[in-house]
Amino acid sequence: MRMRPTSRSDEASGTPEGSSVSLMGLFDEGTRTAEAIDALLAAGIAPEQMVVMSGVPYPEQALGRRREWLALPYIVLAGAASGFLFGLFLSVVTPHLYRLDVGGHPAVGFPPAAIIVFVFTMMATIVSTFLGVLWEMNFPRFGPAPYHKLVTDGNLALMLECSPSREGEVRQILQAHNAHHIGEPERMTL
Amino acid sequence: MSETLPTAEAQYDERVLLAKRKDSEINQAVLQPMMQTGRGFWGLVAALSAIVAWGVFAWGYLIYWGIGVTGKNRPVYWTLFITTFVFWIGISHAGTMISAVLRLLKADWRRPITRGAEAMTAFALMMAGLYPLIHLGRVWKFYWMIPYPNNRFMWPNFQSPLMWDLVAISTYLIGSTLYLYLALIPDMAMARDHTDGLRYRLYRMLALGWRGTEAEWHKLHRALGIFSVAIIPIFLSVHSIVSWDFAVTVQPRWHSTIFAPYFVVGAIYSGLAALATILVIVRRGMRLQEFLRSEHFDSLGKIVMVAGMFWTYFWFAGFLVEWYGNEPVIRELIRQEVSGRLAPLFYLQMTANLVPIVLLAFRRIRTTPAALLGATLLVNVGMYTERLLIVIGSLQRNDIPFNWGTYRTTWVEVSIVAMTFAGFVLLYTLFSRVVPYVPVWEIKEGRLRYTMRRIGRLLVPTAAEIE
Amino acid sequence: MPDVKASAERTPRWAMAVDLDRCTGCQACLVACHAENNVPVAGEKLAGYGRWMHWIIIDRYWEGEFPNVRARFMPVMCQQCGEAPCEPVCPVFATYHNPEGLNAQVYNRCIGTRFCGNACPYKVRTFNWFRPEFPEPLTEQLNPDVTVRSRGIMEKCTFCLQRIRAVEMEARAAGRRPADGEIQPACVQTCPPEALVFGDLNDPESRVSQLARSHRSFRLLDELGAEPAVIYLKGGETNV
Amino acid sequence: MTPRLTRRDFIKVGAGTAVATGLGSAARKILLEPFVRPPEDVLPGQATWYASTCRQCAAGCGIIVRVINGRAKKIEGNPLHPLNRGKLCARGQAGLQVLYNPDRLRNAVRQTGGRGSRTFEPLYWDAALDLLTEKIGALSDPGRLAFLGGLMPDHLYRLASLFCDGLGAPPPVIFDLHSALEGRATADRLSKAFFGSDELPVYDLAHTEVVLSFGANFLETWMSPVAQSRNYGRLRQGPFGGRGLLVQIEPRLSATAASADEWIPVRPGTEAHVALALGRIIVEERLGHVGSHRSYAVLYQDVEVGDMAQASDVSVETLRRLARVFADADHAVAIPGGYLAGHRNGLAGMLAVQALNVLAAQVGREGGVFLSHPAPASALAQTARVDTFDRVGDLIARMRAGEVDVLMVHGANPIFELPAAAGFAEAVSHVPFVVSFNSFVDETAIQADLLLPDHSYLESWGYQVPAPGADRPVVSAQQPVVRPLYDTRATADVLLALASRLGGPAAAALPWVDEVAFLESSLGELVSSSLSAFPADTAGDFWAVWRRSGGWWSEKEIPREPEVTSVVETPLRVVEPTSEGDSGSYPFLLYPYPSVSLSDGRGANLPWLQETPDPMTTVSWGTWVELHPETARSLGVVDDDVVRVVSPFGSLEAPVVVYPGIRPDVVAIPIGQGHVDYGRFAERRGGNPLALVAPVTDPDSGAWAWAATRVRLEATGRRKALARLESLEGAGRESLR
Amino acid sequence: MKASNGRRGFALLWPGLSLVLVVLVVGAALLSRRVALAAPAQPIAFPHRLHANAGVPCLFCHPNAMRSPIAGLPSVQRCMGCHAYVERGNPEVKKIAQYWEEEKPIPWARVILEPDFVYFSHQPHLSAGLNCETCHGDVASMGTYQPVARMDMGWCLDCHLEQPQEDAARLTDCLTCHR
Repeated sequence: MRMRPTSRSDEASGTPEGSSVSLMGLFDEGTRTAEAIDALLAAGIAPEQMVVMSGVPYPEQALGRRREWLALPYIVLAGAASGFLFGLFLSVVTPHLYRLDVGGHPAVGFPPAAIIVFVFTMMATIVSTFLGVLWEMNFPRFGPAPYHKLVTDGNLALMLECSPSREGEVRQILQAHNAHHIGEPERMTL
Repeated sequence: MSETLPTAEAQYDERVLLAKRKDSEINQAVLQPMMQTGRGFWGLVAALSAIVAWGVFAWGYLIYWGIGVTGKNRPVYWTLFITTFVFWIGISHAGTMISAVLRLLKADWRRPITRGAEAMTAFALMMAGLYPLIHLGRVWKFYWMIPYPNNRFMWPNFQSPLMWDLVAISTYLIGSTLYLYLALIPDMAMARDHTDGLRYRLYRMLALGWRGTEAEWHKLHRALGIFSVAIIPIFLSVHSIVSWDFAVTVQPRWHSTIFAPYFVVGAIYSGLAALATILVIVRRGMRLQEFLRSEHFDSLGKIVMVAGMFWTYFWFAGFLVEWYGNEPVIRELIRQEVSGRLAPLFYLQMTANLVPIVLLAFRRIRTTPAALLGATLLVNVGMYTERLLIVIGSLQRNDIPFNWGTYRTTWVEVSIVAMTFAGFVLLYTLFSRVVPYVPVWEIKEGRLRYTMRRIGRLLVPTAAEIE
Repeated sequence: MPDVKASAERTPRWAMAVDLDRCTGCQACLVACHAENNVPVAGEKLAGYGRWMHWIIIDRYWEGEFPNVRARFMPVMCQQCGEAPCEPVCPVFATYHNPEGLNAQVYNRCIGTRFCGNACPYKVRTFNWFRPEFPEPLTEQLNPDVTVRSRGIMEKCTFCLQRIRAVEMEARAAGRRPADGEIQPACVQTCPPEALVFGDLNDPESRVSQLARSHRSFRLLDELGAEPAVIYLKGGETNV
Repeated sequence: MTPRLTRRDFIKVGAGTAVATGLGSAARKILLEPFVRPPEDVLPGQATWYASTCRQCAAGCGIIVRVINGRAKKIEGNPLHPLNRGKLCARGQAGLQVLYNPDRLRNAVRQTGGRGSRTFEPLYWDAALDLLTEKIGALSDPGRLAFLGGLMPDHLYRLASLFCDGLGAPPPVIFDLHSALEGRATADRLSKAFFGSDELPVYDLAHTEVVLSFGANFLETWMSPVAQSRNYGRLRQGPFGGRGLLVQIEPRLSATAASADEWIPVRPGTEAHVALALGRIIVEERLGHVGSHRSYAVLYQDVEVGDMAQASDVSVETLRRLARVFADADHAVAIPGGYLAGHRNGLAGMLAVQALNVLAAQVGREGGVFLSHPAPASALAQTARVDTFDRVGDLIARMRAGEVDVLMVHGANPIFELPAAAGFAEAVSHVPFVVSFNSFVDETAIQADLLLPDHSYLESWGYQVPAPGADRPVVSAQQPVVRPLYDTRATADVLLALASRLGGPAAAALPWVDEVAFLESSLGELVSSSLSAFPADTAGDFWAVWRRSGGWWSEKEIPREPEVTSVVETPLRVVEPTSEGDSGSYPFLLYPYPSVSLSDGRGANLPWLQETPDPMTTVSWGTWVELHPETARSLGVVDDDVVRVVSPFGSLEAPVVVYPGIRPDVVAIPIGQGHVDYGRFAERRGGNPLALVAPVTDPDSGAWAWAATRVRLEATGRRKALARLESLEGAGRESLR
Repeated sequence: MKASNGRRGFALLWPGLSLVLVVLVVGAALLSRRVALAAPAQPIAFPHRLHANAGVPCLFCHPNAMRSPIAGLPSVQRCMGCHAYVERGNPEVKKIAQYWEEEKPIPWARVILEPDFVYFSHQPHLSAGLNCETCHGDVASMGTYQPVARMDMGWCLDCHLEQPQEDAARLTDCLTCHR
């Protein structure tokens, strides 16, 4: 895989260009990572300056991280609502646009309308969930990003930003919790 | 595949083994079979493609000459196409059953088989989706069923069950495909990290740039949660709607209120059975013994058995009322089934559907792949026959004996049906070579939540209830 | 927007009475229908496999045993149901209920799901299994007022819609309403024993209405409640 | 052509070339070619109705034909015509396919490769006429010319007769299977014997209460089915209150019997015995109208009811019941049908039946028996009369003896219509030169050297005096409704041309320039007729009216009451039926009957009629053998099993139809299929039962006894599914309730 | 996380696809319209303009419109009725004369063609008070006829739907035009 060294960080937490270094360390398992995170927090690294990557979903609490707010449920609700309305339009409005009687039924019957509305609501829910979550995750994004392939081999990657002055201190903390591959994160095109 | 699964102790060892494995080893264990596509594999692909090609030719032939080249006639207007359509829809129900329902129930044994199940759903639906087109007299006008503004001021008739079909099936197809894909992303990233060349580019595209940050995991979990809730009513509605295709007519035997639940249960029965069949084969074909273990087949077998019991219950509930009501035409139909020209099909249906229930009651059979394969195959033979009886059998009789009919199939129909079966297997085979067949991250997650605890002289897995 | 209910009392309800006491099973109606409606001929092979295209057939029913055996005839064509089971199931409105109570089949809208064929309890709908064949110069006999159906679509008796329209148009041009008996579908026109009577049920004076009130009248599969517009008159009894 | 008959507006899209040929043809580039000179009466896209006469059978119903852009589109009954009053049967409706039949002969041809070679060489009409003229001119003796006619229009018959006369040749021989099956020849004799008249009787079904039909399938093919069906409708639910009773007496349940109130499966050939028994009972028990019978007692002096019941297999109780019903009715009629004429006691039998009408005093009475009107003009009197089988036999004999050098065949197809055993095919080979005027290459035309196709009846002129007639004098008009499609020529014109070329007496006998001139002269007398429903002053007016209204007929009803001859003073004979083949080796009696749709087989080349299901068996496109369930069981066959039917004269194989309505000792086979040549729709389809029939006659009438052959059955073990309308599983049930 | 390049990837994908779709649809629509309004080449360059200006009414040459489904084309005889004397030198007229001498019909190419399953009659439309221009456009200003509207179902309905309630019910019934 090709590396493209670049100074720009897209994990930027607002610190101005060049005024900060980003470090990445790999851990073998969760507990040490959690301890390392605690130590770093204690050392005054802001939570949003740290990112943990793992090949396995660790519950946030496991790493002592806060849960972040999601727009997803609202996107889904909005989607469902629009699906509902579209269903209504098709099953209730269109029969009146060109009136044709069938089998002595009323132009709009409850059961068919119910089915159509229901199905379209569900369809919209599903689709909006998918698009919603992609949107939340900024996917797709194929640009270069700091990452390490060992993540999918079971390591946890802790990446953080700090001012150059504190780099040594941070490295020590990481080593203290026997992290390996400590250093400038590889930026690889994903 | 006549090997029986190891004894209890050995299984624990296996589990311990898996527990002891490093993640990288698991990755390799899963990726390895994907990478190697031997002569046998390509031979299979070639054969299947040939069948599909022939089926496509048959379809072209059908379109050019007209529906007459099938065995349909008056009054048997629907035959093998609709039968197979119902069959595939049925098959498609296992995927959501497994992954969605069991995910909600936090049934942990689901983990290694979810992806196989979801893939089955998606592909079965694709095959099913072909039939509404194939059976049209003027397929080139199918777009009139799609609601779009047009200069004729005309919209489709949403009172028609076929319209319900159209939207419900497309919803289910979209839903299950997205569901499959969403849960696939992390494994795509994994595959991306362990491949290069063409596959790398493919996986890179599919991984969408996944890195496994906490935020990504968190969102993925939420999305999957919503999906598994949302897709269950859909999968219930789809087969109900399919059943209403029949139930809304005044055709004797079709005009029944129990059809919807009866079809749904039948669908789950055949779907789960088909899943078990496929798992046994894939396990052997891709050497996934380590991941697909006796515990999985055991539990799967149990559900199949239960579904079978439900099917029997619903079948009997319907049959009883039909028999008791003693409506002349229905009486005639029952006569045809019990002692008439439909008798062979009828008895085949009953044996092929009931015997497996008994077989699956034995753990030994559930955990012996060969036996399980046999039992579950039998189930699907039975369920296909059931659909034959419902669609073709019923249509041969109606209220005016003068108008009764018979049906003889033709090479065109058979070829097209074969096409979808071959197409399904083909898609599934290719899929298994492109995508990690067992959801690696889910297994790892499971592993993460397990610890082996020693009780007396037994190693017992204990799960951590964290969310 | 056409509102059917609005002009209900003004619009007719076309209906046909079939007097089983007169019908002799002579098949004149069947051939007349073929000629009038461009109904294709299926040929021995297809006809033998239930793929004949007749819009009207004469069912023949046996009663009793030799020597006291009897046979009865019953012409069956599309019953033009008031509440037709075939209509709602069509996904594209190719068949629907027209203001005059006709069970319309719009050929050029049909996509050939054959759902209506399954839904029809009388099984009077026929399907174009292949392209219709009219070896030259038999094409010359085709009635220009009636669409020649292509393969892959449903068709059925229309009560000779084109003949109804023709008379209506003439009447409208003359500023009057069609007289009772002026409109005659091909089968009615030709029926030698005059077993078929066509008319407007909404006009209580029309012959068909009178026959509908006869004690001999019944409807086919009435228990299904499809409200057929074809009224059968029992055989073997007198009207008066 | 003439102005429209009914003024309706018809809707049509596209011009002549753009006739509908399927959905979605909008892409085609279409040319619109307007007339060079527009004809007066044709409005493009508008329908015009032309009146003419149906020639699908001998009845002569009036038709109107809907023509759009010069193409005939639909045939309907002529609502003004007294005979059928706008009604028409299946065969009449199918007439269009005679006109547009793809297998029509399109021009004069000569069979170069020898007879049966089917290698034809087109001929210019002049050349053809020259050839024929030369052949006839070369005759050593005009007596060596023979003219064999089939179902000929009256005007052509007259012309042909004049032609033969003029030449000094024997008069045309007319044979037509359909007429033979109707028993026309015998019926003629019957009329002569009973009423001393040449015209056929008319039975007033519409106004009667009781009808005893002895083997008359008058709702299917017998005599004038459309008129009779109309009256049957009245008999059932007419404006005359009460519902008439119909009793059908015949060995097989025909469609007519199916419509009847009672079917009496009498032993074949003994229908007359029933009639005699009824008569005897009536006179014995003095039933019915007081004093009306003593004078007739003599008729039945040789009749013993017990024997009759025995012979006819009808119980005495039934006979008494029928006698009472028949005699007590105010209006009752007994019909001697065609099936009787098919037996060797035909004439005697029909006499016995007709006698019942005399006995019950129903002759010339409303609801009884009337006579057809003779032609209202002397020139028209010479109407086509079918000849008896004997005269056909004579012709065959002469041919075989080499006494015929030129044979002209028009409308007849003897090789198909005569029993194979009659040996016509072989006899033809002795005739040096055969000319066929048929418009199709049928079994006889294929044996011709020269084929001069006549127009189809929708393209030709003519007139027809319906027999049996209507309630008033009628002459039905025939006129071209479309221009001839092909280079065919009216046989009338051919004969006229021949005559003028031959010159001499022939030319003198046929002075007319063309067919129309001939017609005008023939119809001349009618111009001044006071009866006419459509008065016309000048010949021109008459001609216009004649063509517009489709013929000439009297304005009001004129029933013709017959005079009964002295025949009723001599005792009626009891003639036992005899049949060919000994009952030992041939246990069953063969019952051939004309197919309702194909009639005697002339309809077999019309797809519509082939597709039309038989009313009783619902079979189309084939031949079948009807067996009583018992018979089938004893033979071990079921529906669709192929059986071989063997008679002393030939054999035939066909699938079985197990038929509840037939006597166990009778085997019925429909006539009509089994063509070898007759176009794509008829050829190689089914079998022709006439191959089995004996060429024997009724000694009294000389008519062909086509129903007097015995057969045996052999199962072949093969099966052939018949094209049935009904489902066999349905087993003919109306519902399962 | 608001990473710009991530957004870009996301932003480009869907709009791109939908744009392509729109382009296709619009393109197809325009193309079909062009096809529908294309007029075929005629054997004779007949100038409606001149005849109309000369005061010849439509029904003089298309006389059946009032009484028949089809308006009809003038017979060659009708053309020669005038052109035996008028404009005889004109090359186009010479063509007519030639057809006349050869007793051949003029093979006009059909301009307006309704599919076979559409049943249209001029008569009721004219008796309803429409005039030719309503549907055929300002023919009086044309040379050989150029269609002005694609006469599809929507076009018919636009007018039929505007009719008074009781007629609209009848006129918008499918069976009015489809049999």
